[in-house]
Amino acid sequence: MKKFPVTPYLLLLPSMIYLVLFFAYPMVQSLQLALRREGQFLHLRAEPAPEAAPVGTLEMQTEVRVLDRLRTEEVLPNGRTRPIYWFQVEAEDAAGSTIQGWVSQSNVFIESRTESTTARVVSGETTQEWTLDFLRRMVTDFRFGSALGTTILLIALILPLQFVLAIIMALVLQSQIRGSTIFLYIFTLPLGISDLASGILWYSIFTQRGFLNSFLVSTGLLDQPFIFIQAGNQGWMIAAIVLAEVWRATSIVMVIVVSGLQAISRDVIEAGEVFGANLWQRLRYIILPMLKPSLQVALILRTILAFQVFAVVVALTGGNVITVLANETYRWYDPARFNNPNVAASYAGFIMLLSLGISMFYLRAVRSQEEAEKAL
Amino acid sequence: MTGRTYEQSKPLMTPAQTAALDAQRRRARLGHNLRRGSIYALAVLLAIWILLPIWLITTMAFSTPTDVRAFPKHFFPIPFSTQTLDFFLNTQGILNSTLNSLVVALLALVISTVLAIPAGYAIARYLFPGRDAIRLGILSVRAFPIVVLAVPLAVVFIRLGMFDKVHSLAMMHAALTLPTTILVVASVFTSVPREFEEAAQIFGCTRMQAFWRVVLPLAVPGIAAAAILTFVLSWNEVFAAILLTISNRTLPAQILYTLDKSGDPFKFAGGFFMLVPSLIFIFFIRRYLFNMWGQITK
Amino acid sequence: MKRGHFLLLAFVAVLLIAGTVFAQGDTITFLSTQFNVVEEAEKARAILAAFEGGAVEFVGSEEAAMIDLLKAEAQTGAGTVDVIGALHGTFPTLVNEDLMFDLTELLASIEEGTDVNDAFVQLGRMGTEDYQYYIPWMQATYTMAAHKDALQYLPEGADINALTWAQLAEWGKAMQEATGEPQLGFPVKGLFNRFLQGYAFPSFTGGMVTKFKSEAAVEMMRFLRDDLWPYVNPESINYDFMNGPLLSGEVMVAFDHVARLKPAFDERPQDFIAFPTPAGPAGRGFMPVVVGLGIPFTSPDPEGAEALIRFMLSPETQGAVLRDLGFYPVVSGVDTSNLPEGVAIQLGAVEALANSPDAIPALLPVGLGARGGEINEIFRNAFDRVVNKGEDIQTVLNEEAATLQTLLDETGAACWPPDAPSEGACQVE
Amino acid sequence: MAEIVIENAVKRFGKFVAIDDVSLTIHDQEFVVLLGPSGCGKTTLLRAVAGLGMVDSGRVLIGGKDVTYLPPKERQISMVFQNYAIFPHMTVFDNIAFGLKMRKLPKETIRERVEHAAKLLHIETMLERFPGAMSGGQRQRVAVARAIAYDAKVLLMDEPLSNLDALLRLEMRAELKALLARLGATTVYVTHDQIEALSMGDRIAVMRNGKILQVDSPTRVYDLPTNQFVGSFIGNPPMNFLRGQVRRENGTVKVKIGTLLIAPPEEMQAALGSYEGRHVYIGIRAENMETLDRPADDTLPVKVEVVEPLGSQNLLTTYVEDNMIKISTHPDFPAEVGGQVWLRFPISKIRWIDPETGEAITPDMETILA
Repeated sequence: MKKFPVTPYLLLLPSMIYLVLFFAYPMVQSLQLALRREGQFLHLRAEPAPEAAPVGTLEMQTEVRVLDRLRTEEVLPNGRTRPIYWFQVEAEDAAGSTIQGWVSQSNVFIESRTESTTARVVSGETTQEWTLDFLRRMVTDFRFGSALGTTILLIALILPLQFVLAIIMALVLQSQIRGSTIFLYIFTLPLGISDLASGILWYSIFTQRGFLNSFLVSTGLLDQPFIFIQAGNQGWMIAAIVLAEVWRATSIVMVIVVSGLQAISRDVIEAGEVFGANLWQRLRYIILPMLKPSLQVALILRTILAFQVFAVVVALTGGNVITVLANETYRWYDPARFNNPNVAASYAGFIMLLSLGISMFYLRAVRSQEEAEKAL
Repeated sequence: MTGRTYEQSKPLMTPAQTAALDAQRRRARLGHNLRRGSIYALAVLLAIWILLPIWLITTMAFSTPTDVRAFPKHFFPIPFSTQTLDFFLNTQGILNSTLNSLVVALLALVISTVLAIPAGYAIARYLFPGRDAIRLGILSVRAFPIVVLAVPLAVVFIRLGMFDKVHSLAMMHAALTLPTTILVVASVFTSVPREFEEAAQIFGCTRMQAFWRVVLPLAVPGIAAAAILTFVLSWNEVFAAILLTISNRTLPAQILYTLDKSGDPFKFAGGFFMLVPSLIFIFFIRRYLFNMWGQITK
Repeated sequence: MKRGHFLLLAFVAVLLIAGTVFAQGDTITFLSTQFNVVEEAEKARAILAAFEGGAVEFVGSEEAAMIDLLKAEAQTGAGTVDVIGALHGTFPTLVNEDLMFDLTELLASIEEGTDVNDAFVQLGRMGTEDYQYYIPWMQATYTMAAHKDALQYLPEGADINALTWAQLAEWGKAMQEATGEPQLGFPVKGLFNRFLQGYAFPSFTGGMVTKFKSEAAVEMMRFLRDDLWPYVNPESINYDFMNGPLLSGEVMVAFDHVARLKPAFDERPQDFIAFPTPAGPAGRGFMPVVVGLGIPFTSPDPEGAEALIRFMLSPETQGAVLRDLGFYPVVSGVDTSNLPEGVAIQLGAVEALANSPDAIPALLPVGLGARGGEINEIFRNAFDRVVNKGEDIQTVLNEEAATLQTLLDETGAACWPPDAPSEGACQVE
Repeated sequence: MAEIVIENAVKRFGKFVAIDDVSLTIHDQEFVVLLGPSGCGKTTLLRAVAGLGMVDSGRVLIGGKDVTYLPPKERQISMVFQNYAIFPHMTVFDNIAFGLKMRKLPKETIRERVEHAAKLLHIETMLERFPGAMSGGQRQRVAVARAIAYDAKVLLMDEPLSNLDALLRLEMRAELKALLARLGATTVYVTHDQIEALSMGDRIAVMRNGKILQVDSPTRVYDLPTNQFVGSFIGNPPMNFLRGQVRRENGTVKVKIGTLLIAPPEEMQAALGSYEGRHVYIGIRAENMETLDRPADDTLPVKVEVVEPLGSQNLLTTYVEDNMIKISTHPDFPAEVGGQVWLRFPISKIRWIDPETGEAITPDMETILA
């Protein structure tokens, strides 16, 4: 009987624990956020103590009558004392019956702790319930459609350009011209540039007082600067984003393509040359088919990453008129804006599903083509 | 005849034939040179396409704030001035956040590399049930937007009392880069011939010693390249950084945070400053990039 | 890569890590949602350097990050933040979470020497009678700024200190016709929601949320879309801060927060003038912004915190804040005689605005708690859909009003000025 | 007509000179083998003919057309690569048809030609298979079929058999030779295997360090190497080279090896005379010496160190002074390790070599003519 290999699992264990702790667990948690709502209710207590038995339940915003109050003090670590009030209150619960009990000051809004006779319930224990509300809110948001559309449009415009450019770059490098190591360095430069920095770079070009307008005006091609970034003509904004993204993210595709090219034996390409294939035919019939696995990896990687890019969009266009899914995720998450992690989580889940779906599609599309060839 | 027997033959031709041949030859040579030349031109064109925006932002970073706002803009940093960059660098928070960025990136590098070495070795050298599933799983985690991951992570960190700490952000970044690092390190180990390791074992090493004395030294350059890649990723990562830290911001987080609240001179100087380290790091690892990806795509 | 490089990197790593661990000092930590703009934070730190009660670490923060941090510190019981500085609108959440000391006694001791604006003190009680959640720190608002070259195109008979929105539109048209470029600028990427909440809606409808879908609101949206926006620089969608476009000459007339216009006045006071925001049919809507100082229960050094607040409220410090940061005092006795030219220009516009007979002060939304940001998005969305996407005005306002109502109901927020006070949740009419 | 003419070709890779001023003419329908150790420039030369690496100077003509700077597709050539270079993503049929498709020939013609080529190589049953699942020998056949189907005037083969195992190589060698003879294409065949070269080529060009040392028929290359290198590279065992001293006795030039005095033939007298008092090498093949088991006139006694029975012959390793001599003898020849044998050198089989240059010493033409 074969011994079950323990060593590899032991070696993988630390990484796996780490990834579960910092990736899988938060991921499941946040996916849950998309489908779970926190409700709030307040337990009235039999005694003025947090652990006392609950005697009834009130909903948020219920008005309560204050019957009695109890003041205690807590000494804080910094030496100060902090007064803590418990109020004995009376109110009508959701069923309409009048109930009485104690609540802590932190759960009610009260104008004066010492004098007021009414208060309003503002916080309490949380419950969780399953809900589709957040998904619904995402789908019905007026930006959802345009964000999805723009994201797909950008991917559809950027990816082909990137792949063509990356393949050209890779072929140029492969042709082993003089100084190709310098070109190699230059072509891979954008690899380490964040989408934020890239956004700033291209903002300096496309803004009204930017380099492009400086060039056009100082050469006399335009009398006055043209405003590329404007709601009226979104084509220019799309073009600017496409350029910035093609500029930034082509190098990773190129690196993958070059690695793929290196794996193709030189003989095979030369054979194509000998048997009469011109450059285009060699590319079409030999190089590209043999690069298929590399291109597939690059395609999946780029698509996944393209769904997550938004700093370029925000830095270049403000992110309001033109928006993408990742930007919407942030808009809903951003504490200064919607501050709604639930809808943000819906967006995140949606992006993940789209990414995985498209990756599956790529994989299947490519495989079925090979199977078709074999079946011939 | 026993002399040299190979023929120094030239076809006998009339002068007209020779002339025709020469013309033919010139045409062919022109075509050949044209082909080489156009490849060269293409390379230069592509290089300009990559370098131009970098040059322009550099121009901005080394002009006075007044020149930065001027129109039409200069395409060269004349008059040369470090005023804009100085202002950026002297802004409180920038030096601190640069230091934070360095610490975070280095910590992330250490954590992710230390974890990835055994994992990568396991994937490279052992065949075990679930190996492909693990490879696939590792890749697919990258499909989840960090945006939302940060929310529950922040909760976890707060619960652990690790919120707004440099090392907690480093742990997050390590988690983000770990999948890629594992795969890259695995490919590096795959490229170290198994025979070396076996030879070491034959000559008296334990498997551990063989790994430590033979495999690891051979893999160090590749692993270092992977580590630098982690560094660059962490250096550029902005989302988790801005959500997980408040007072201990990293550089990109600090820049993003102040970006929409500051003028163009600050923006451009910041863009330039963020760019520089990546230029340096890519220089160090440029040759390893292809090996790394070549292995992964197989 | 040589092995040496790798070792070197590792060595540097160890050094850096060691460095940060030991670099903790004993200071008063001041966490503020204000002055997190780079230039402003610099100046704030300079002012704080004059505080004699100890070293102050001034940390800029986003609102929600501040709330999260305070909550987290309350849970663990071990705090780092001594003083917070935040907008009035930030405090409801902190109040709900019961995180802040009662500063009634501190305020009383401050008022022994200096008179603090009573209206703001009242706001600081957050609707209670006997609990001072924050002590007002400073105030600000939004005004207009214009390059002097623009004045020649001002419509005939228009008084720049009593402009109407219609006149602004006319002015914009005249400038565009003369220069060939749109010369009005709004910070659409920045604090634009404040323009809608505090200026557009109140000026045309007299209210902020109650009249959200009224006929007057429809007329306002139509005005924005048809009369004003054609003359607004389209790159406004990418403007955060209007001083940049003013300084670079992209626009000649702009609307923004005084602090965000300030650099233009500081840099070229001779070129720019400030003037009150225009008035609409219902009056001159404007939004005073109040910033308060509070002490969380978890403060490691409450005495230091109190001393710092006392310092911040002194007329000298208030004067310095006005001079250097363009935020206006909340105490009496501040010397305004020797102000820099730019600050004086802006102060003039702010006073003209507050004292104009048709002024309608509109407060920041109150009582929305953690969902305070959502109302901003509702106003922005309404504008975006009408002006940028060209949707039907009434439909958009009806739909967004429904969302707004849900928000108000769920948070139980009562109406706030300029809307009349309400019993229970505020209702959109 | 597909004569290949290479004139003064030079190719450098950095400082390394891969082809050093090579000129060579390959006649129409001729089968020329480029033979030499690895790194001698033979593959580089082949690639220069193919157009896969342009020469730095000099020219290449194919069929009278200067193709020096033309890309491969315009040269009317076909090629079999060392690693076969068959396209892994195409079926065998598509591989063979590739070049024809590039020429945009009609479908029917392509099918006919592919099937014909496949039949010649006995792979007609594998046309729909992918190369991935095929053995080395089968792939090799596909590569040859592809080259043949392309039907070019010139066929270039870069060590086509080197990746096959010994038995298969032997089998394929004969088959290939027959096939190529039938096709009648001008063929340039690169190999480092001298047996392959001797058995297949019409002529062999022996290369070393970027230079062609000798171009000749296999027999001449074998029997009459023009220098020491060719002699030692070709043949197994390699040619023996014995150090002898040139002296003049009685007016005639003689060469002394050990105790033996050899008298060179008449036509060599003048040429060898200039070496008087110096050494020359006497090159002689192992099978060309007469081996005796007892002393006789004009024989050289040598001591047997090793005896290697090879079946059809015995190979003796012997020494005289510090010269090692390999001798092949009839299997029945009595030789024992430690014993002595006597060698006789037939003068007509001797090559005289200048020890300094390694070049064969050739007779003075004037003497011969006189």
